[in-house]
Amino acid sequence: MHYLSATLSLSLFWIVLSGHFSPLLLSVGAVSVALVVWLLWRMDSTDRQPNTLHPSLGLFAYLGWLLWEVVKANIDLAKRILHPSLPIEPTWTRLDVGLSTKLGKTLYANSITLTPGTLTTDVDEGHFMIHALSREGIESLRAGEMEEQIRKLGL
Amino acid sequence: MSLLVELLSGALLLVGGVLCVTGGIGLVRLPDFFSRVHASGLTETLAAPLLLCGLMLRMDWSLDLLKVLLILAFILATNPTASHSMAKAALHGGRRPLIADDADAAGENASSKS
Amino acid sequence: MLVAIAAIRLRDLFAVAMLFGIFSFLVAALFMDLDAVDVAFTEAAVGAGVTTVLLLSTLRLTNRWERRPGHSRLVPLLVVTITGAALVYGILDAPFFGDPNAPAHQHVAPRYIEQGPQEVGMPNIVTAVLASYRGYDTFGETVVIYTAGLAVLLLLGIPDGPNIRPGRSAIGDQLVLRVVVKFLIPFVLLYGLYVQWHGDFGAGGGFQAGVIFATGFVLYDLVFGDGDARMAVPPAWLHRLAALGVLLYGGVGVYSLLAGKPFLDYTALAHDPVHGQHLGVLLVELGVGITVFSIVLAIFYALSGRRRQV
Amino acid sequence: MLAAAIIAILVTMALALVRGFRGPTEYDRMLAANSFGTKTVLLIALGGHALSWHSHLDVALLYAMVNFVGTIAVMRFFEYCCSDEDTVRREDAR
Repeated sequence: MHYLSATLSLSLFWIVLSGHFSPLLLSVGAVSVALVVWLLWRMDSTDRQPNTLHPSLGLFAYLGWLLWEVVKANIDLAKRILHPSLPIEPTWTRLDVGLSTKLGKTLYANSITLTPGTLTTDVDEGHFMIHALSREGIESLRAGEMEEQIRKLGL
Repeated sequence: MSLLVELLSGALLLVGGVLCVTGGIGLVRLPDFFSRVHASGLTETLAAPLLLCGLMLRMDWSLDLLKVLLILAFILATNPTASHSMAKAALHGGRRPLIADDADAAGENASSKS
Repeated sequence: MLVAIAAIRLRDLFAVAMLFGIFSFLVAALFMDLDAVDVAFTEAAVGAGVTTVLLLSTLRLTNRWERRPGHSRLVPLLVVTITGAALVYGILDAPFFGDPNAPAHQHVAPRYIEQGPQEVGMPNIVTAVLASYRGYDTFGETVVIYTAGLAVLLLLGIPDGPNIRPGRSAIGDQLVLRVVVKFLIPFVLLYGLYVQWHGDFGAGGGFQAGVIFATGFVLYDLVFGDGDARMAVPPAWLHRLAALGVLLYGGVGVYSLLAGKPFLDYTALAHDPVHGQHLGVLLVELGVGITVFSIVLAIFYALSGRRRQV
Repeated sequence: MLAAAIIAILVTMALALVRGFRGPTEYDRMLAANSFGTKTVLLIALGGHALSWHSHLDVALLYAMVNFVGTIAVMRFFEYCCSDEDTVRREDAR
């Protein structure tokens, strides 16, 4: 299953890159995808950490939601930077995280970092360390909407 | 229609450019490493999508449009990871963030800056 | 502008290892300014890519060496700076600096020459620039053989060699990095293959492809540790692959010889000369790609293995 | 507008360079380099379109990859090796 979705996304990647549909290039593409999947399998069997993120509708919905958050946070941060008196109050705190899977934690940590004004500096068992440029940033994370969204994805 | 697209892409490019420069200013202006990471994130998370979307609107319809999307996806996937890793590396290397109303940390930062 | 950058570069060579990254990008930006030729950009990009990664892995070595005097003698810091700089300077001129870079530089220069015919041909017919590939072929041949020679020299010249070190290295705490990198690596690898096969359509070709493909594994090595990378792609493969690439290249030539045509005349490969040319170019590029990939990765393994030993 | 955007990117690159040279820590330089790299990607994408090179997007994508790999490589290099002595020495040299 994991390799199936990998194969599909890689094939898509190939077609987007290539843009040529001659039989030669398509067959070469198939061989290439197979080679990469095989290498991926080799890597998986050495590090035993296969990825299991499948592209799904929910994921795209989440990304859309995240994008909106990012826009809002960006505007806020841009104002702070351009403001003559530089009104930032950096904080560095602990944020409890209930997500348990590696993928969920990764997605959450990256989403936090992606949102300007908040930055994940460390990922531990039950909590993250978050550096934030404003108190509002950390407050909104504490409210836990983002975590809830990720949980909805089933991670 | 084409005028509208033109205007829209112009607006996106302009806003993206402004944000990009803002991020750059932040990169120079902000006091310590950890806050600079935020500034860098600013240029990359919103400016890059805006600029690339503006570009996409100007391009003719082809698979190249999807390539722009790929670039965007790649930037959005790698940048937070890189930022996070850098922050983590900095912590690992003994840096501590500068925290508001923390005079000691501020003093330390100032001395290391000189 | 070039001079300014050269000056900056010199200063930073001594001062900040870090800024090498910026330089490759800066140089690329310069290439964009100077050259309006897309193929040249890929060259620059790949040059920047390889040089950055290899330089960094070299710098791990040099930096180690630079640090040692700093630790053992606790002389005033200024003296340490000077000796450190001198050491770095010395090391940079010594084979260690030259070795990993040699393939890159040796390659970039001839390839620029090759590009001449390529560029002439491309605007006319993008899909089949075969006639203009002729000059390219003879040049490509020399380049690959040269690379092969260099490879042998390199593999023998680095005494530590890429040997397998079982077990994982202890960088297991970067969860986010691991997951994301694992996610990205297949795409990097596939991108490398794409560049490999589309050499005759746009920017790209065997050399770049090999480098990008190797970059994927370098990334894996960096994040998952030497042990895992060597399990996934054992160094022993690389020796064979490097040889295989050259053999493939040579084989094409020998085949054309056997078919009664001059060495590396691709028209011998098929009845239709155009088709033969196409096939020949693809095969030869594949040979180049395989060789470059295995050599770049072998160098990286050699460097990282050495680093862990020090 | 495309020109304006390109100029904005160039300005940002210059600012990132300023940060890269000013330091003060190697992490700042790392960050500057990463930021600079992203700007290069954008520059190639936009500039390539403006000057209508073909396959500039491939180059941009390649740069995005190289940038990431480079950042990781640099980070690995600094994470377990040298942090403070290096800074001190560099500050001293200046």
